Amino acid sequence: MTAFFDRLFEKQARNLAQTSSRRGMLKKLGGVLVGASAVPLLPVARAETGAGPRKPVEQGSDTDCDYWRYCAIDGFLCSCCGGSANTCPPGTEMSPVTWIGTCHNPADGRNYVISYNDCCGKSTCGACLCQRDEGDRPPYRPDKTNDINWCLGTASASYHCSTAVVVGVAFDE
Amino acid sequence: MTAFFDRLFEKQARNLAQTSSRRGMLKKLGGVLVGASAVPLLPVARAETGAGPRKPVEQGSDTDCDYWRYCAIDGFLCSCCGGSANTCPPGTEMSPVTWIGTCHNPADGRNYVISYNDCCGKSTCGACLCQRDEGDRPPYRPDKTNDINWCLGTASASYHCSTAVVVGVAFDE
Amino acid sequence: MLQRFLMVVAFVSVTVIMPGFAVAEDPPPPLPVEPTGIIETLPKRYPPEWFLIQDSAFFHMSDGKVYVIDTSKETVGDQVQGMFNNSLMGNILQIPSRGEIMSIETFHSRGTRGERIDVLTIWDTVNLAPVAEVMLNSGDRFMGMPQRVVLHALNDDRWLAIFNFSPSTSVTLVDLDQREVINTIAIPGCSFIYGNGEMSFSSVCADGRMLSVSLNADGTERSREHSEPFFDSDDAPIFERPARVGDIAYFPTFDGQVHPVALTGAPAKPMAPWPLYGQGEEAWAPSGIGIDGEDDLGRIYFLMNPEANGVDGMHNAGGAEIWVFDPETRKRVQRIPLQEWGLTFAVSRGTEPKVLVTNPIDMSVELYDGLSGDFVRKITGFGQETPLYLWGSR
Amino acid sequence: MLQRFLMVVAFVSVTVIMPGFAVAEDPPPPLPVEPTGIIETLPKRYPPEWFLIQDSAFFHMSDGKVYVIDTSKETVGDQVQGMFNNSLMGNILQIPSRGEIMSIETFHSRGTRGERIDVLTIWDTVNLAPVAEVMLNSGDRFMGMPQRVVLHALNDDRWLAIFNFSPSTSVTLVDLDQREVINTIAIPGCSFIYGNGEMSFSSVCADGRMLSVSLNADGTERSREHSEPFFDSDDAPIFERPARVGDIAYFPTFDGQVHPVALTGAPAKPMAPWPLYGQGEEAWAPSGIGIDGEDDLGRIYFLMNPEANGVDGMHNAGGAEIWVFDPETRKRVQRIPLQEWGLTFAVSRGTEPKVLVTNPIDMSVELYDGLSGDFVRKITGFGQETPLYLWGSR
Repeated sequence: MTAFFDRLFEKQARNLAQTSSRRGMLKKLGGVLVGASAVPLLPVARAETGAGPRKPVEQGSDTDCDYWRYCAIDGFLCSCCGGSANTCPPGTEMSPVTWIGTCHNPADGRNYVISYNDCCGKSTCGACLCQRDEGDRPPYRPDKTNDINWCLGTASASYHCSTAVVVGVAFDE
Repeated sequence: MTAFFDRLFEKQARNLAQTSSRRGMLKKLGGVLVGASAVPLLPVARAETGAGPRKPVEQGSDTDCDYWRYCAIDGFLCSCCGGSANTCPPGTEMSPVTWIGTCHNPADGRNYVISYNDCCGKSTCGACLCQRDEGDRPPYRPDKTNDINWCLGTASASYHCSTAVVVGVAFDE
Repeated sequence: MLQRFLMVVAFVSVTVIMPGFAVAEDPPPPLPVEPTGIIETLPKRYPPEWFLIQDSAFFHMSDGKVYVIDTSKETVGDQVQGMFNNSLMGNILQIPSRGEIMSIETFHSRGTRGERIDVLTIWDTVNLAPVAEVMLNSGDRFMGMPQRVVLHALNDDRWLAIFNFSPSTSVTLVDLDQREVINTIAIPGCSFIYGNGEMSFSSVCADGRMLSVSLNADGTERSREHSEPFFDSDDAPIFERPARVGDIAYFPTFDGQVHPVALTGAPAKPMAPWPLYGQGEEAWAPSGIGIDGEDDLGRIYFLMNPEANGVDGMHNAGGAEIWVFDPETRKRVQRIPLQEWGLTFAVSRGTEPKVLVTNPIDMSVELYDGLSGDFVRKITGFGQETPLYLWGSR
Repeated sequence: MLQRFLMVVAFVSVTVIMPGFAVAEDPPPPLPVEPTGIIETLPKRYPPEWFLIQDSAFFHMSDGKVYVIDTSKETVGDQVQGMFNNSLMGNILQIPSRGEIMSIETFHSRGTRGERIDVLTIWDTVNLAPVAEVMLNSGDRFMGMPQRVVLHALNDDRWLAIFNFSPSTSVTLVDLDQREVINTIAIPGCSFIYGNGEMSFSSVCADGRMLSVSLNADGTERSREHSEPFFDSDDAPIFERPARVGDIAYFPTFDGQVHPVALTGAPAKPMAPWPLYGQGEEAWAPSGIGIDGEDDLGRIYFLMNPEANGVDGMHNAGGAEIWVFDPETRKRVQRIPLQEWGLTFAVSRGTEPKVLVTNPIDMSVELYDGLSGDFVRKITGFGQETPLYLWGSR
């Protein structure tokens, strides 16, 4: 998953072969209105907790663009900015309005609903730009677009970075 | 005359040999208070005009950092920003407060007093960064420093680019 | 030390730079004292070879810049005509009849925090200076990737229509003579502004229909009408960015089709789609940011990606070629293979169209000849960070 | 299409990423629903290996950034602790006793135009959020390359002294408990602020003297005194940026000497200079922006350029090595050859000092061991544009 902006920082490789596959585009997160503690509007099954001896599993690094939760993300990863996959860096504000994606967790075989809450109020973090447009639609589908600045409903419109919060298990389609 | 910022745009050459000679540092212009039409405070002989059949001569390109007038400049060349060596780009304001340098014009063998008026009111032009610190002193010598933002006395403190205006022939020292 | 330095310069100059010139021999008259305070101006109508390069500065969004560039020139000094700022992912629209450039932007009183102000800043093209400002309702304006369909002039260029997304959608009308907002029209479920005559506009809706709103002389709404659905935004989405020739907008689709929509002043009328590639040809698809264009010869342009067709998530990746079509014959009349890769392009006006393309690999812009498809030159080093959107001057 | 994509992912995942895991076999419990709205915090006292990286964003000055970086870590995700903005070539000062970082900055109401506001923004180190703002007289503050001698805490960290340059020079005192300006003291002909006890400060003057101003308990001026001249600002200038150990500031000169100046709370007392290089050694000279540092072992550091000594205009070019001296013995105790080139450096606190250096060739920062001189690691890709000034955390 190679965002073209990575090229700004590693300009060595310039041949088309290396640049023509799955190049990302920079944009911000999109989505449906989800209050910070509201029930998401998409079909979601609340995950059970403490259901047996085995523990919930994930794997991979949350600073890698390939990380499973980032399937529909588009922005700077908060985990490279002083936050984590689901928390904001110090001094920012998490947007209550988000764009929702459905990502597959290969470690347990389930699909999860991921809320891509932006962290706002400081200028762009600038680290770990990650773009994966899976399921993205143009802004005429506000519930499915990540082409716009989702620092909506926050004190500041300044976009800093993006999180990927697990908000539930997705129903099978 | 290689400003280190050039490296941001041409990162190929990285060996120390190429980077250790006359590397410039980015800063802004400095100087003494000179009103837009005031007599400069440094020793200056007003240039005569129309003194004979031959015409005043200069040579070189005013978009090259090596251009003779830029001996004490430090900033983005207005001639690369929609202005020229002695005019500001559209929509900017020329600072009346300047830092003065004395540069040698090889085309006529004379030393000239050059006023480095900044153009202000838009953010940095970003083109043709040129740094030549000849005669520069730390800001404890305000009349000789180019280490500070000389967008003073302008409506906006935003630095855009720098000019190099001939304001007279320098007396011999 | 200064004196010593000057002597060195003089020595070098005389012997290297001016080998034939000796200071002692009858020097020319000295250079005259030059005036200070002179500010350059630009022609009211920019030549066709000038482009507006919208550098949204993705890493420094509050310091976005729009460069005015003469693409016919060889050097940065000759290319750069001027610049103005555009803050926080704004949108612009040049209106040549007014000699003005509209610029929607957002400020906070403390840069990235504090009170938010959304404004329309109006720049005059001669002085590239702000001549007016119209305050907008804070928090309404569309803030996203630059688009051609966010700002639109109506009513003989007397009104500016501004698309809002908060995320509820509406269109604000500004009277450009009076410099004031005259109305805001809700367009629930629909987005963007597609010119549809002087006194109406259309929008594209999530349910696959076009909405058309007609206006009274005072800017109030006269009527609105929805077309039949003509696409499926889940399974067969169109891009919101059409090429436009005359009364027809050509909306490309994620899977390489084109949906023409007639916008004649009457309610928008979607027409039968046609494919951008022939049977048996490689199935490319449009991809990128500024993927759409047209020229004064009536041809339409799309930025095409060889791998995007049928692959989810590839629609913004950019493309390897620009394809040019005659929309009447539905034939591809030109392929423009790009030097490296393209993210965004714009086509100049006139009968010898040039195509300027953002190369996202090195963030330069590259000029191509729209008739021959030939690469002309790379333009870079003018101060740009991320030239996300390009505009041929009007 | 989404479904198809998910199936592809699942296939790839199971067979490649999780070869030993089969979905059908007794899956683990699902991941719990995670809370939203959580904001990270930082320790009140930053560890010694943390640095503040002041990225003045020379190409986007209104969007300057200060990154808090843990230099002991290997990856960007572990290194970046947070960031705050600093607009238009501001200056910062961390005051650990207050758990605050002072930030002087400038805003215009329309980004690059409109009303100008100069403020002291006070950030708390735990939340990296602004906790207070003190309005300053517009247009007074020093706006230039970042410096260590622009902001200084006085009176047991109750006051902040701010150097002004408009271009007339003065020092503004802010009461940090009351969050208000209490006085502005003119220092004509002199510049910058050198700590000199809790209730006085010194400045360096164009005529080669030091000015010392002592203060009353209410912030008014008690007395001032000038030293004898000790340098020639035309022909033998000093840098305004001294290394500092205890009561002595070591001002380097353009030609590779050091002028110690005693700042004991009494009027500043210049002492005899000594050379940074021995007889017969290469005549290097300090050069760069952040050229000065010291450690808790009492050693002083200078960024040295092999070609700057005696060459007009080379004093800001940066250097190839950092030299470390024992100021008591006046001996060089360490050379730190840089990987490529250095523009600015800072030394961490503690008995195992680390040295962080801006490499202006690729705009990364590089960490060196202050005791061994060894290169430790390069830190880059954290979003920086031009990391012009570095600060060891306090």
